[in-house]
Amino acid sequence: MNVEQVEKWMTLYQAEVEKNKDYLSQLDTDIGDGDHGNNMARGMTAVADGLEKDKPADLAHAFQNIAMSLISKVGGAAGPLYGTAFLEMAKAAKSGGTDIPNLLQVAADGVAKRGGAKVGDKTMVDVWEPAAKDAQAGQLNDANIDKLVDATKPLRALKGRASYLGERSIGHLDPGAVSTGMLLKTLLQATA
Amino acid sequence: MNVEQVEKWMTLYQAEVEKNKDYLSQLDTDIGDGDHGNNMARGMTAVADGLEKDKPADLAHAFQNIAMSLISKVGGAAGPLYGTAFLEMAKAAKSGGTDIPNLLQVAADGVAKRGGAKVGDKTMVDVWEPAAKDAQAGQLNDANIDKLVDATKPLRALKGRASYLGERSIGHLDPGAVSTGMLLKTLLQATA
Amino acid sequence: MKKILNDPSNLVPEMVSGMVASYPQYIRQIPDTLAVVRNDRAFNEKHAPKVGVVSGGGSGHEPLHMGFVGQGMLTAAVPGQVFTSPTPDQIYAAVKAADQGKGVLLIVKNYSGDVMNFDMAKDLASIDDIKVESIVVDDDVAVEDSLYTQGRRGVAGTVLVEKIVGAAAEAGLDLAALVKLGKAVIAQTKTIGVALHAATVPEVGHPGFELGPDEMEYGVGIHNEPGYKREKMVPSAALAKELLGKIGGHFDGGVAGKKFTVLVNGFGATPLGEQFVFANDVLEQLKDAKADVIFTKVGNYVTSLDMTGLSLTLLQMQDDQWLDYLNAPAATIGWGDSRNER
Amino acid sequence: MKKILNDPSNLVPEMVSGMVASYPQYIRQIPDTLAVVRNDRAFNEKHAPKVGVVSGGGSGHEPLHMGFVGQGMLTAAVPGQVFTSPTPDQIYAAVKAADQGKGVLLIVKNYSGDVMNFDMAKDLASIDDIKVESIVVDDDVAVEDSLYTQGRRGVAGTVLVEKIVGAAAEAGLDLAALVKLGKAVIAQTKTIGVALHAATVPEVGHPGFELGPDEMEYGVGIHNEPGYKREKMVPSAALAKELLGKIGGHFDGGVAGKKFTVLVNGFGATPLGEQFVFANDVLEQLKDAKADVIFTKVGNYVTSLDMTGLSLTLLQMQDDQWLDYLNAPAATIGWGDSRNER
Ligand SMILES: Nc1ncnc2c1ncn2[C@@H]1O[C@H](COP(=O)(O)OP(=O)(O)O)[C@@H](O)[C@H]1O
Ligand SMILES: Nc1ncnc2c1ncn2[C@@H]1O[C@H](COP(=O)(O)OP(=O)(O)O)[C@@H](O)[C@H]1O
Ligand SMILES: [Mg+2]
Ligand SMILES: [Mg+2]
Ligand SMILES: [Mg+2]
Ligand SMILES: [Mg+2]
Repeated sequence: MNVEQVEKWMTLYQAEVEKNKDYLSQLDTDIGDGDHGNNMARGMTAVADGLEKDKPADLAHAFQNIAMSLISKVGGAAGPLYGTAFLEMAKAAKSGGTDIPNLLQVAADGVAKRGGAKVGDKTMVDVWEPAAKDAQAGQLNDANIDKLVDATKPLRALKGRASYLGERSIGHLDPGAVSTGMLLKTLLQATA
Repeated sequence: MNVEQVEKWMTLYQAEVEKNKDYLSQLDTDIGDGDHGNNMARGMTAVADGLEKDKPADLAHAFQNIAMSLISKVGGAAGPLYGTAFLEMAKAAKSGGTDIPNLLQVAADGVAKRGGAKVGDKTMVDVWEPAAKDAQAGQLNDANIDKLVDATKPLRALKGRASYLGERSIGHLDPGAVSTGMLLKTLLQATA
Repeated sequence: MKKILNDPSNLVPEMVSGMVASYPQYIRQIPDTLAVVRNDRAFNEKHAPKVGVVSGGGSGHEPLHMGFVGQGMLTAAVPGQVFTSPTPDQIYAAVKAADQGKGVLLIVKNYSGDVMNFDMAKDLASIDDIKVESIVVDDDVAVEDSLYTQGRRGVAGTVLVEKIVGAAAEAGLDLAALVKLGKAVIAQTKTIGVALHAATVPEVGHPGFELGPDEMEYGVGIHNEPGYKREKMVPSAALAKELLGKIGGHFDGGVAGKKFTVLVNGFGATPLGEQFVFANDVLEQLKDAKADVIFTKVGNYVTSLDMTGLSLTLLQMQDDQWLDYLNAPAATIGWGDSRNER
Repeated sequence: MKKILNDPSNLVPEMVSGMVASYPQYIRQIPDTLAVVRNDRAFNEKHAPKVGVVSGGGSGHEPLHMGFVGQGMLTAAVPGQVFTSPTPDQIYAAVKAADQGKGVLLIVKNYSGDVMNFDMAKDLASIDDIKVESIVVDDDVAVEDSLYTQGRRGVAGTVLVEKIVGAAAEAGLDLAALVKLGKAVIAQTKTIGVALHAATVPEVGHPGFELGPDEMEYGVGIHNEPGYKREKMVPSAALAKELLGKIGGHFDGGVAGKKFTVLVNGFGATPLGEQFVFANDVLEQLKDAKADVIFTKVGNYVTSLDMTGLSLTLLQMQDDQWLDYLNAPAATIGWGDSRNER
C-alpha cells in the first residue's frame, strides 16, 4: 500500500460513514447507546482534517496521523479500537511490512488485544480477524466481508455495551462489525 | 340562625362543593393554580368531621368549630378567608347577633379585611359584600347571588393569584366568588 | 401522569418523613405537624440563643424550604399541600419550635394565601408573647407591580434571602436588624423564569398548561402561572439576552459597574448540563455588560415539581457583608458546600 | 426535542465553560482540553502533595464527574462527548495536571470504551514516569456478571466510590492503599435503576426508547441501555420492594444486621419530592429488614440527561473508616454539605 491509496481509502470511507451515519447509530441504538454513527463521522472528519493539515511523508506517518485523529476525536469504544488498528499498521509500515494482508493482521491483533474480545463475542473482532485470514488467502472480497458482518447477527454479545443486553442482543448486527465491513470494502476499492 | 340550620347548611355545602370540585379547580386553572376545588373539598370534609366529632353546644361554638377546620385544613388563600368569615360569625353569635344579615355583614367585613381586597378586585369579596347588603335589604336570593358571581367575569383581577395575569384575567369567573355563591345559596336552602 | 408515588394525596407526609429519615443530622419533624425544625446539637442543646428564622409555603418546590433548614440557614420550615400555602396552626407550631427567646422572623413568599396564613400564625404567636416579624419576598419581575395589586410573586430569589438572613441570624443579629437586612436584600433581588413544559400536580394528573413542541412560556410562575408571552424556542444565548434585558431594566442605571450574585435555578426536570450552558451565556453577557459577578449558584433550588425550564435571578450586592453571609457555612440538605471564597 | 442549548454539538465545551465560570473557587479548565482540575489554594499552592484522584466518562451525567472535583474528593475530571467516553489525550492531560508526585488513581466506570481510553492514557502517562493505577466501578446488579463478559456497568455507586477514595487521598493514603480501599468499596456497592422516560441525546433528538404511558423499565442503564424487564408502573413502596429484593440478594446472607449507606439517585427529570417519597419507603423497608442505615444521600448525583426515573444504591459499610470518609468535608459543586455526623 502507498500514501495515495491510504488517502483515497480514507476519502472513500469518510463518504461511506457519512452516508451511513444514521444507519450505524440506529444499529447502535438497538443494542448499544446509539452513537456509533456520530462517533465514526466525527472521527473521519478529524482524519480528513489531519491528513489535509499535515501531509504525511510516508505510509507509517499516514497511519500514525490517522490513528491520532481517531484516538483523540472518536472516544467511546470505537476510538481506541480503530485508533489501535491504525497505530499497529503504522508500526508495521515503519518496519517495512506494507502489504495488505500483513497490515490487516497486525491491525486485527491490535484490536483484539485492546478490547480483550475473541471471535464470536459479537464485536468488530468478528470481522477483523477472519478478514485478515481471508486477505492472506487472497479471498478478501465484498461477498466474504458481508458474510462476516452478517454472521454477527445471531450471536449473543459477550463484550462491549451490547453484552449488557444478554439474550436480547441476539438478532441484531453489531454496529462496529458493520463499520469495519465498510472500512474493508473501501480499502478494496482504494487499492483495486 | 340556630345550630341545626348551620349543620344542615354545612351538609348541603359539602355536597355542593364535592359535586363541583372539578369545576372549581378548572376555574382556578384558568386564572390561578388549579387547586380551589380540591382545597374546598378537603376543607369541607374536615368541617363535617369536626362537627361530627365535637357536637357544638351553641351557635358560636358551631361557627368556631367550622372556622378551625377551615383554617387548619384548607390552606392557600381560601382557608384563611373562609376561616375568618366563620370566626367573625362565631364572635358575633357569641355576643348575640345571630340574625343572618348581621352574620353575613361581619363575615364579609372579616374577609375583606383579611385579604385587603375591595369590591371590584375580582375576588370572593365581590360576592360577600354586596350579598350582605342584599340580605339587609331582604333581597338575598339565588338570582341576585348569580348576578354577583357573574359580575366577576369581565373584571381584571387586582388581588390574589389571578392578579399576576393582568389583562389575561379578564373574561373568567373568579373561583372564590363562585364557591362563595354556592355557600350563600346553600345557606338560603338550609334556612328556608 | 407517571410519578414515583404511593397515594398522591399522601405525597407531602411521605416526603417529609423521607427527608427526616434520610437527614436526621439536619432536621426532625415537629410532633403532630408536617413542619421540620433543626436537629443539630447546637440547636438542640441551646448553645447560644439566636433569632429563629422560619419559612414555608406550598410543597412541590423542593429543596425549598425544608432542604434549607439547618445551622446557618433556616431554623424551621412548614410545607403546605402541593402548591398550597400551609395553614396557620402548622406555621404557629414551627414558630414555637424555632423560638429561642429572641423572636422569630418569618420569610413569606408573596402570594395571598401565604401572606394571610402567615399573618394568622403571627396572631396566634402573639398570644404567647413570642416576638414575630415577617418579610415578604416578591422577586418575580415578570409580573407588573403596583400599589393597587397583589404585587409580584415570590420565586427563586427566596433561597438567596433565606441564605443571607439565615447566616445573619446565626451571626447573632437581632430581629429588627434581620427585618431591615431581609427587606434590603429583597429590594435588590429580581427573577424571571421560562418553562418548556408545565408541571403536573399529582392530584390533578395532567400538566397545568400545554405548550407546542417548539414553544416556550416566558415569565412563568412556579405554580404553572402563565407568563408574559409564549413564543418559539430560541437558543440559550438568545434566551439569556431576553431575560437579562428584562431583569437588567429593573436596576436603575443598568448593570454596568455593579456587583451581582447570579442564580440559575432549574425547575425540576431540566438537566444540570443545560443549566450550565445557560449560565455560561449569562455570565459571558454580564461580563460584556461590565457587570461584576461575585457569587454564582447553578442548580435545582426552587423547583416546580416536574416543570422543564429555569429561572434567572440577579441580586445586586449592595453591601460586602452580604457576600460573607452567602459564603458562611450552612448545614442543610439543599444549599450545598459553602466554602465559596474566591 | 426541547432543550436549552445553542448548537447541540457544542454542549460539552459550553457546559464546561459555564461550570468553571460559575464555580472558580473549586475548578478551572486545563488549557486546550475540556478537562477540569482543582482550583483551590491548597492545591494551587501545593501545600501538601497527595495522590491525585481522576475520574471521567461520557457527559450527560452531571454533576458527575466535574461537579465532584474539589478538595476532599476528585483532583481532576475529564468529560467526553454526551454518553461517549473521553479520549486518551484528554485523560492524559488530566493525569498530568492532577499529579503531585505521589501518583494518580483513575476511577473508571466499567464500559469498554472507558476502560480502553483510560488504559491508553495510562500508557501515555507511563512515559512521563507518573505512577498511575486504576479501579473499575461495576455496581449495576441489573446486569449479569460473568468471567466471559464485559461484566457489570458502572452507575450511580460511582459517586460513593469517588467520595470515599477522594477523602482517603486527602487524608494522605498512598496509591497502593487507595487502590485497595477503592476495590473493597466497589465490591460492596450495588445499584439498580428504573426509568419512567428515556433520555434524549441532543444530537439524536428523540428519546432512546419509548415507554407506554403506564410502563416502567427495570434495570435501565444511565445511557438508555435497556434493563431486565418492562412492566406496568407500581406504587413507590412496591418499587422499593422490587429493587431492595434484587439488590439485597447480592449481599451474602441478606441485609439483616449489616450497616449500609443508601443512595437514592435521581436521573435528571425526577422531582426531589418523589425521590424522598421513594427514600421513605426504602428506609422503612430496610428498618423492617433489620438493616442498619448509617448514611443516606437523596438527590441528583449521577444523572442521565433528562431521563425520568431513579436508582437505588446500597453500600455495605464494612469498615468504620468509610463513614468518616463519607462525612469528611468536600469542597465541590455537587456533593453538598458534608457535616453529616449523626
Ligand atoms: N471490548 C471490545 N472489543 C472489541 N470491540 C468492541 C469492544 N467493545 C465494543 N466494541 C465494538 O465497538 C462498537 C461500539 O462502538 P461505539 O458505539 O462507537 O462505542 P460505545 O460502545 O462506547 O458507544 C461495538 O459495536 C463493537 O463492535
Ligand atoms: N387577597 C384576597 N382577598 C380576597 N379574596 C382573595 C384574595 N386572594 C385570593 N382570594 C380568593 O381566593 C380564591 C382562590 O382560592 P384558592 O385557589 O383556594 O387559593 P390559592 O390562590 O392560594 O390557590 C380566589 O378565587 C379569590 O376569590
Ligand atoms: Mg455506542
Ligand atoms: Mg388556587
Ligand atoms: Mg393554591
Ligand atoms: Mg457511546
